[in-house]
Amino acid sequence: MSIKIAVIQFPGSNCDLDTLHVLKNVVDIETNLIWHNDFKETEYDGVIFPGGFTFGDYLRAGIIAAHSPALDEARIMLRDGRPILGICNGFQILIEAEFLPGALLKNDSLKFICKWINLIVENNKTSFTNKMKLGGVLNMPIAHGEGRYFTDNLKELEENDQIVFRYVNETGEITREANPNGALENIAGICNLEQNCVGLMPHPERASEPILSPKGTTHGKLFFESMISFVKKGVL
Amino acid sequence: MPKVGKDNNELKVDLTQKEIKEIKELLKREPSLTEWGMFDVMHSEHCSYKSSRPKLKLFEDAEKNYDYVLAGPGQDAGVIDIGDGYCLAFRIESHNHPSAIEPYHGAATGIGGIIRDILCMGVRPIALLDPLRFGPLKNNPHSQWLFKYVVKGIADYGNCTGIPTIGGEIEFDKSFESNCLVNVACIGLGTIEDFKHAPSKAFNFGDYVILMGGATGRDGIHGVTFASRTLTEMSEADRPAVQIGDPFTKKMIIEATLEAIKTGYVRGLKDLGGGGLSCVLSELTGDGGTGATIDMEKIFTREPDMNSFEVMLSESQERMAFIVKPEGLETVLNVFKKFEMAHAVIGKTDDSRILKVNDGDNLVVNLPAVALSDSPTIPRKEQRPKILDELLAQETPEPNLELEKIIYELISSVNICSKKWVYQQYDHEVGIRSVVKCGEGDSGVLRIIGTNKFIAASVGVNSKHCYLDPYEGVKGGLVEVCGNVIANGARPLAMVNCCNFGNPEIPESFWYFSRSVKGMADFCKELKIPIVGGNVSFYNEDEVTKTAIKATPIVMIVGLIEGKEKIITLPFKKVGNDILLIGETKAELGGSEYHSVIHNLEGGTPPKVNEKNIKATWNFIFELYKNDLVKANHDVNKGGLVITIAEMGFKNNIGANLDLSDCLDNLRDDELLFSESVGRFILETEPDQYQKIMGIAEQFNVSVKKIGVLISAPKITIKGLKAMSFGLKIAELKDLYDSTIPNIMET
Amino acid sequence: MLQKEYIVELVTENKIKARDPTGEVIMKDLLAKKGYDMVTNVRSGQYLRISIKSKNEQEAKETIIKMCNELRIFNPVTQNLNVLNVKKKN
Amino acid sequence: MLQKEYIVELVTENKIKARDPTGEVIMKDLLAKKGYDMVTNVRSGQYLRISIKSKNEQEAKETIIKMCNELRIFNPVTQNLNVLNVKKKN
Ligand SMILES: Nc1ncnc2c1ncn2[C@@H]1O[C@H](COP(=O)(O)OP(=O)(O)O)[C@@H](O)[C@H]1O
Ligand SMILES: [Mg+2]
Repeated sequence: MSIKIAVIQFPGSNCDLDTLHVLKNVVDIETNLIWHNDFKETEYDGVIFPGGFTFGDYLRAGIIAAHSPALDEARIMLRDGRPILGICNGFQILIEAEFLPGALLKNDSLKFICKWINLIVENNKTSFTNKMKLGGVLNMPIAHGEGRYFTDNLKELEENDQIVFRYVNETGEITREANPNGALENIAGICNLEQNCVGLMPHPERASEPILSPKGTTHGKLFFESMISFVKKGVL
Repeated sequence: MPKVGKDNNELKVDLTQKEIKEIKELLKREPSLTEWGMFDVMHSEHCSYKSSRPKLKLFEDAEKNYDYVLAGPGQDAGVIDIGDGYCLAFRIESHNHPSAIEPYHGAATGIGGIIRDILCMGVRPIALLDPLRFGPLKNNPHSQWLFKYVVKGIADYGNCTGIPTIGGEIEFDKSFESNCLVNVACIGLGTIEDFKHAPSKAFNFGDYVILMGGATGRDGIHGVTFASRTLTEMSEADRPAVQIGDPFTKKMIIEATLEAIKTGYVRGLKDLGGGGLSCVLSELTGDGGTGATIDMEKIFTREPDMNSFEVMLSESQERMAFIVKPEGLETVLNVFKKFEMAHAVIGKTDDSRILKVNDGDNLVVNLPAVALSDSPTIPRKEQRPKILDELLAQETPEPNLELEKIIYELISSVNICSKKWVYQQYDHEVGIRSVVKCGEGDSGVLRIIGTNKFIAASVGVNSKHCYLDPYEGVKGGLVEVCGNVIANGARPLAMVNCCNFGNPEIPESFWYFSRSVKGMADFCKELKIPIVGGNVSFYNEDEVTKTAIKATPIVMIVGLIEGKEKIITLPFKKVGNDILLIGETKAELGGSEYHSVIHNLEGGTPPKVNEKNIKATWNFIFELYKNDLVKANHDVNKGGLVITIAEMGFKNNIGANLDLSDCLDNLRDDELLFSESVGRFILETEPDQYQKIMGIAEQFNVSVKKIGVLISAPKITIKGLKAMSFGLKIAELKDLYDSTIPNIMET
Repeated sequence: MLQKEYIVELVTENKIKARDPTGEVIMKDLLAKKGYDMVTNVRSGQYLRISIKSKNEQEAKETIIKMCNELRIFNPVTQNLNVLNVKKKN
Repeated sequence: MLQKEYIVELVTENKIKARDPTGEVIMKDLLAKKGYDMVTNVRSGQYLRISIKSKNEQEAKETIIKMCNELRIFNPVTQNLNVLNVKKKN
């Protein structure tokens, strides 16, 4: 079965080529880079919204891109259960387009932060985490200025198993020091109720090749391998 | 300032009476006001290099002397061939004056400008670097304000455009109190084909001239004249509104430009920077041997009723000019439409060699294309400052503190401590090329995807050394910056520089410039490093106190690593391995951090460079690399050798037992420990290779001393000095190293 | 019917529960600086001044509010919208 | 003397002659594309609402302006400071 994935390119996307590189050359799946106005969902088994500063992040990160026709196409995929991933700015777009609940606010420090952090996997059943170990710790970089996750419905998220990742220290403990941006309950990534749509602030595409990782890990690759297996099985 | 024009239509210009006379003679008429304005900017120091050009002639013709140099000085950026069909473009530029009054937008638009310089070589910008200078940071709200917002300006602009900032360097010194320095460098990567498709000239007749990007506004008129004077010479009211950076539009310009070049229909392109349309149109046609007729009404403006003077001189950001083949007009315009970038066909090239601008029925500009770019030079006097004799004669007092306390003091110096507070605000990984990231090595190392090649880049100079001896100081800067890329396993390939000095009309300031240029030229010739570009920023001088900044001829080196296994990193790796000191330590404490932090001294004997020894050291290191004998490498500079060793131990928490008795010769303890003699490295090597390494050292005639071994205890012990032996805790050193800047900036 | 031009000023700001780091930092800087202990609170927001063609003030305001809701100019989970002022452009 | 509490609202924004990329993009890439073509201009700014104890309105306003200058809440080279409103807290 051949799989075809779309990476959406908005004005101001800047991790689009990086994501394309990893999909094509590292995990070896057919992937098209598509200008947001030209995206048609029918051809694709999954879609990825890459990082960047769409429309300069003016007004609020992700808000202007959330109004692009590409999101209308993706909404069809959301409903019929195809995998959708939002990385960093892509996550912000999915939040603003209401694919995912909550808000992503300015970092506590009011500063952009670029560094490697650790994540704990809290849900390994989603379309992008099914190859991960529950409670496993992933080493990945973040690079954002507006990544402080906030929601009114924490309880609901917890009950529905929608919290996918939290920031932790090296030994896997959820601590205040491990929280880089002030996110509520250290939340780094979430999914929708149906678990086919995942958004997170860290960058899996930057953590998929040993040469780029301080510890030589390739935890980012697991996201894309999970997606492949999800598409192949066709069900969660 | 002389006035030109007549009646009520007068203009104050920076031109000299001689220039005014020559311009009238050349044209055989009175120029229009717009034309006067164009001559004024094009003859400004910033555009014309009128003071510096005679000296810059010392730089050899890199394109002629090095077969891998594709573009040398004089172009928007230097370009080198790195094999496999790829080329690199790189350049460095200053944005000092705007940043001193508006640090955020000043720094941001500096990044914007340097990105355009790289883009117009036809390649994708893939990395930024940012050497900075500020006044002392502690208890200094003004310096903290500048520092905070310069860093934020660079971060917001670089991050948004998706270009990683992979390195930089910072010094704090009181001479930069009222004139901070914000230099920014950019590296671009593309195929040689891409580069060939994008010459910065209009050499064909009948091509379209297209303006793309931001609208032309009244902002920035006379920005270059601003950069060509001292800050205090201009009153508040004179100061042009510093431009607002718009990184989003810049990102779209990058993508639209690269896609337009890929169509094959672009025949030339150039970015609009200082001097705006005047500069671009005259250079495109002047350099191409063509002429052009421009229709001013086609130029889209931000405000209504802009006159031709304003339109031709506006320095509005985020604009590019394209020369497009007639048959490809529609294809190129479609690219701009896809990216929703404003654009207009504003004219056509012809064979007249004359630049004409029509404003409706009025011919407002009618000038020989080369008239503007052929500006005169001004010979400047140079004079060695008298105070230097006194400074150089300063002696080092006996240390008033225990050696271990001094080391803790030094590692907490803002000039030595970690710059993580800075680079953590920069997205230094976007583009997934960053293999050795900020803070992990002496240089930034990027992979070139699709090849097994890596490039390393580093930037800087030691301003305190240059203050005492600009000739040796800039050579020392080159040794250090080359040393940084060598430490990561790269061979230096080419250099660009950014000369930051005081007022060139003052002979002492001009002397510093002149000696620095000579130092660069001599060193690069001897070490066979082509100089492929540069930039000069004068007038960094405080008019009130009559003090210039410390001479700061920043140099940047790009080097190449041929293979992943050839990358060397800084951290110590394995307990039990040897620590070797390469190169000689001399009593060279002049301009050192030790002098400044512990003795509050600026003078003394600064380091000198012996090119022969440097060459031997480098060849020795390359030979060790070839034989895979080096496990870690870090060059020795600010603070001296213990600081270097401490930095190498931080990551893996590895300590060292040092015995320095072999190095002492007739040096004092403080001289041995804190000298900043250039061209030294600390290597980690395996004990069973020691004999082999010493054999190679002998062959290359290089000083190599085993000064210690790596230990698992997290401490550094030092014996073999005249003083009693002592120990330092790695954890304490690291804590001081990491917390100094956050403590100042966050509380 | 003849349309006039109006200027609508509006502010979006974080709800209390979503915190306001910008305001907090200014407050902290103030406390560190002596002589400003009369300041008791600082809140920040995003200000927009929108010029709009409309029949009358009322319509201008309503259009803007509708637009802000429809286009999520503010995020209802974390932000409030406040129209400060509507006036005729001169 | 008895002090009262005042609320001062202010906005800092880019000078009118300078560009405002945020406003431009909101207008061009959001409002115009979504059919709000009756909007003719958008300018953005940073809004602050500050509570301050003071003798009177005038003093409250002056203190705040001084504070904004001293803390460099805005840079007069590129920005304007506009006090929108001073009122007594109730
Ligand atoms: N202004 C800056 N921007 C980005 N990175 C910086 C800056 N200043 C320093 N760094 C990074 O911090 C690290 C240490 O810098 P520095 O102390 O100047 O190096 P060295 O040890 O060669 O003297 C390097 O990775 C450097 O690139
Ligand atoms: Mg170094």
